[in-house]
Amino acid sequence: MASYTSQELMVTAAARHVADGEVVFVGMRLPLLGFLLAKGTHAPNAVGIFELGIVRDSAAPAPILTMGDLPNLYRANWLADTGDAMALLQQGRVDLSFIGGAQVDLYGNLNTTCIGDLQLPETRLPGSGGACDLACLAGRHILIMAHQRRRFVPRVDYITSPGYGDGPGWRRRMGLPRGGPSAVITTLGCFSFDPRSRRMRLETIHPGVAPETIRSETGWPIDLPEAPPETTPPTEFELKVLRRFDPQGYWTGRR
Amino acid sequence: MASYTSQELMVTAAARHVADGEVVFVGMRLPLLGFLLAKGTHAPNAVGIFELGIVRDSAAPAPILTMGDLPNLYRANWLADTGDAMALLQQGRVDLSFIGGAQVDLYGNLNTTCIGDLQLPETRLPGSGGACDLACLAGRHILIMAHQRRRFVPRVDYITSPGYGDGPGWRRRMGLPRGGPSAVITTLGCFSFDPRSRRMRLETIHPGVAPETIRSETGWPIDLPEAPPETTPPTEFELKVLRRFDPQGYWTGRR
Amino acid sequence: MPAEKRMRLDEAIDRFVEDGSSVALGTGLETCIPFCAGHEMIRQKKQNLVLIGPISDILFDQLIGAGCVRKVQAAWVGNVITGSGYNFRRAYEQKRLVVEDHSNLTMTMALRAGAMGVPFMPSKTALGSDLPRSNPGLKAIVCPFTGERLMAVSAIRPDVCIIAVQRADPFGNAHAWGNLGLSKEACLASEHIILTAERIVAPEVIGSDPNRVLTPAFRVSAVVHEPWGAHPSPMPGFYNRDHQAFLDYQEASRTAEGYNRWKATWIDGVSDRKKYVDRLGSERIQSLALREHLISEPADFGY
Amino acid sequence: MPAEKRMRLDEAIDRFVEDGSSVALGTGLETCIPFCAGHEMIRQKKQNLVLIGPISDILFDQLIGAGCVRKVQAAWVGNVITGSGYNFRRAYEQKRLVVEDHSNLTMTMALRAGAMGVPFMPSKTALGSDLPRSNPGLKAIVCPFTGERLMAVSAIRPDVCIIAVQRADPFGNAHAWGNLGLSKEACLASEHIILTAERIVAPEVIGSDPNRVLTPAFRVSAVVHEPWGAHPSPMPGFYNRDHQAFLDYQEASRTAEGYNRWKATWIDGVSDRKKYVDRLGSERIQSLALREHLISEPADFGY
Repeated sequence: MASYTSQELMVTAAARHVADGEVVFVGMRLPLLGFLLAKGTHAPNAVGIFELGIVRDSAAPAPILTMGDLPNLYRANWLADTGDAMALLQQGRVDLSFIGGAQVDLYGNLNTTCIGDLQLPETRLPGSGGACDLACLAGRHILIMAHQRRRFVPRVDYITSPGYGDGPGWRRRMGLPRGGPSAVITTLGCFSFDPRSRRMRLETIHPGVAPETIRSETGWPIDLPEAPPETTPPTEFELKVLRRFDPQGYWTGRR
Repeated sequence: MASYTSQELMVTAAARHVADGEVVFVGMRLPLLGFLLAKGTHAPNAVGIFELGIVRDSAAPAPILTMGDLPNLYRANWLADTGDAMALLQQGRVDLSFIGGAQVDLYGNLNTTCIGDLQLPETRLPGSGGACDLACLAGRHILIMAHQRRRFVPRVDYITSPGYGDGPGWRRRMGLPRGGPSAVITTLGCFSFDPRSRRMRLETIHPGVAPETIRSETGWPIDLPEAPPETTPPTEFELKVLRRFDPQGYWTGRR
Repeated sequence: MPAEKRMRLDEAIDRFVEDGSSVALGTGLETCIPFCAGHEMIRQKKQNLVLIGPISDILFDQLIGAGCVRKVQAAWVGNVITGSGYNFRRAYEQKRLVVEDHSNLTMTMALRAGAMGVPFMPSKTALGSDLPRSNPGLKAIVCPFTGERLMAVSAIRPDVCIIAVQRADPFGNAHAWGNLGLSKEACLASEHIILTAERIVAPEVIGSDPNRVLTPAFRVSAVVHEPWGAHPSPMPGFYNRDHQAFLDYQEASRTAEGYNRWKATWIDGVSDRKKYVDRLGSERIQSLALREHLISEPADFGY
Repeated sequence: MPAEKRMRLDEAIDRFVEDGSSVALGTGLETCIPFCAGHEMIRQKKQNLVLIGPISDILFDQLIGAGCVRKVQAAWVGNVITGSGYNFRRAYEQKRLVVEDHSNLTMTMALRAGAMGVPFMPSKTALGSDLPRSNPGLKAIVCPFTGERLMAVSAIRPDVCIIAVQRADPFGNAHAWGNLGLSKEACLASEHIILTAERIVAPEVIGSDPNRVLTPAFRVSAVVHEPWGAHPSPMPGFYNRDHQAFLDYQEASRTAEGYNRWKATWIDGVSDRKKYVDRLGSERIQSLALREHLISEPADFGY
């Protein structure tokens, strides 16, 4: 079996959520790689929308570190305004997006604004970017996170990107037209949300991870099955495609 | 003295309202000619904005019958969206515009929607186009009209393009941010609005027109001075420029 | 590989324009009006259409005269260089037609609201006007921040938007240039987009300049090759406006009988656009050709 | 003849950016960020600026580190490929900086409201989020037509907008291409517009393609010829992104002292952009050149 890094496993798991032909609003960093991997494997007809004002249905012709790299503009379907990309999103034309975050809670609310008090924070983070918009308006969105107790908290300090709020019915009450997080992919496992309680639950555990590690790195008492299924590792082909898009291992930890 | 048509006199009078360097939102037909005449004579630096999404600071290189004729796109400063032209207007970047109309009242309210009752009109007219927007949002606007009793009525049947409503303070109460009609140019004379009462008043009478004609063709008791000054006729140069833009006399009645 | 969307115009109209559909047309205002598509709707005897557009020039009048239209949402319906649209007048005055009166700005905001996926957009136009009397989609509101009075404009989301463009590939990627009017908003706001193109080109041609693209291919439902599709309106890069056609139409449409004769010749009497162009004749066609060319300075989209 | 607006960058910044000005920068998000202009503001020791932009990449961080900034209105402040902006963090955590948190969509709507001359625009984003806690320009409202809950976004009207474009003429006509981000809205919304251009060209060049123009010349206050003005961000048609510069900056700015050393070298240590480019060196510069060219298909704007 191929050797792979934790990030490569996460990106692969993320990519597998993209169905062929779906419209994906693609964020920075790992989400960008996940989209490229999906396009290069099982979802060749996926369409990518980028907040810079880019729509493309082919992969960039050369490796890119970020969505603003010129190969990502080359032969795009549309180079337009951010407002045009946001129009497609707000209308409901986006099936799926990926968001990275610093702090998440059991309802999938995400914080990328500040750790601690907003006025006197322990750490000020970069902010929403497009993440709030994706969490509010995409058909579904997937969170990609490092799994650490300080990040997996019972209640985030600041909701940058709404998940299920305080539980069932919250999104509707807030006026959000659709969506919600469908999965969380972490350094330890893959999670989904119980359709009734809207609480995060384990789907698969990454190879070599002990359930106890997940319990201890999660800041709320998370229910775990006795013997959770393992996350399917990346195939040789997936790794090959992934490494074509990230040849230096900049994002996938091989540098 | 040169001979000229009634329309040539009206267009010339309209053009003279354009100060050099002003931004003019240019409408269809006579207003279009008025702008071209001003550019070709005393206001070479006037900038024209057209509702189709065109901004240009030079005259079209060939005669045009309407703003969508391709010479009006040739070497424009900007070919953009109607929304972009409207943004400049709504922001207050437009000094002046011209509007034609079917029915006007003593406060300069203009009707281009229907004569008679809205539900069962005597005549249904084409509607606002951009006229309502210009009347609401330009720094000032000028009406160009045939002067007939059935058109100059005490109260229009429908306000397509607001003038001063029912008098002083009305525009502010309605929420209009600026503007109002500054002049009315008709087949009989040139009119302005009293700054206090906001009622239409005669400024100059066209050569050869009897004051009594104005009184009888105006549907409300209009005050006229004993000996109103005459409208200055078009100069040879103005006629020459004007006829370059309307060589067939399509708009200025020489056909 | 994305899906090919190329089809004949009659197929596209048959598939995507149903009786009762709301259809955005003429969103370039005076240029690039898809007359070919309107004529095909008339030939197919569509019923109860809702027409949406800022200034339709004479295309709306033709559809109304043919009895295809139940309602018009527009800022202006007539004939730009002559004034009245007689079929429009007749139909309204005989209460056969509902009109929702817009201004160009309120129509822009209505389609932009549709495009942005919000139910309304605020404006500062039409305050004090009577437009809200003949348009339930206009309502005065108060700004939640400043307290100022504003005119809210309700979103319009057409079922179909038909756009005449210069060139398209078979997958729905297309270049449009000239003044764009409300075309971008109309495409984004609509459920289906039909493109009629003067030329069909390879994807590489469109991909060489993604800034010239009007709307993303994945939102396009049909691509139709229809040279002279916008005649008598002008098509930048291809042909000038045919003023005579507008004047002739004005004369012909003064009476219902006159319109019907005109329609028998120019719509029912030609089975498709090719036959229409044949009827115009080569001399007429040549008189509309561009005489002065102006080629855009290249831009490099490399890396 | 319209007025010539060409001037040196230091003149343009001196004339149009005052202490306390609100300045929109980096409206292309990741591309065409006018680093040259930010550096000149730092050299001129501007104070109490309000920075406006969606995703500033590291330019906002540099201005904050130099003590020029009182407030930021932004969706994201950091370093796109590495994450944190350390000067931003330090300044905020030490209460030297006010932040109004936007999302990319709320920033788009704020500038679009400014552009359209309305005091707000509605959206369906940020509902349920905490953004209104750190942004008084966001307020939940109810749609006057549908009753649905919406997020109103208050207008932003910057004093100055600075845009890096590919080519401009001396009168303010300019071509911009690539992804355009919020640049159109920012230009329309701003009182003054400064264009920094890779090339100054004759008016005929710009006039050959009026669809490629970002904003009308009559609204432009200054045109500055500044090759490599957007480095290290990419400029479509001219140069690629200099990733190493972003990585180096990340390392350098971990401490205030490190940032000051970096600033002494790359901003205060070079009197203008020409010297900055000299310091980068020809090898570095050449490594960023386009290797694969893609020339746009011509369009004819004739008649």
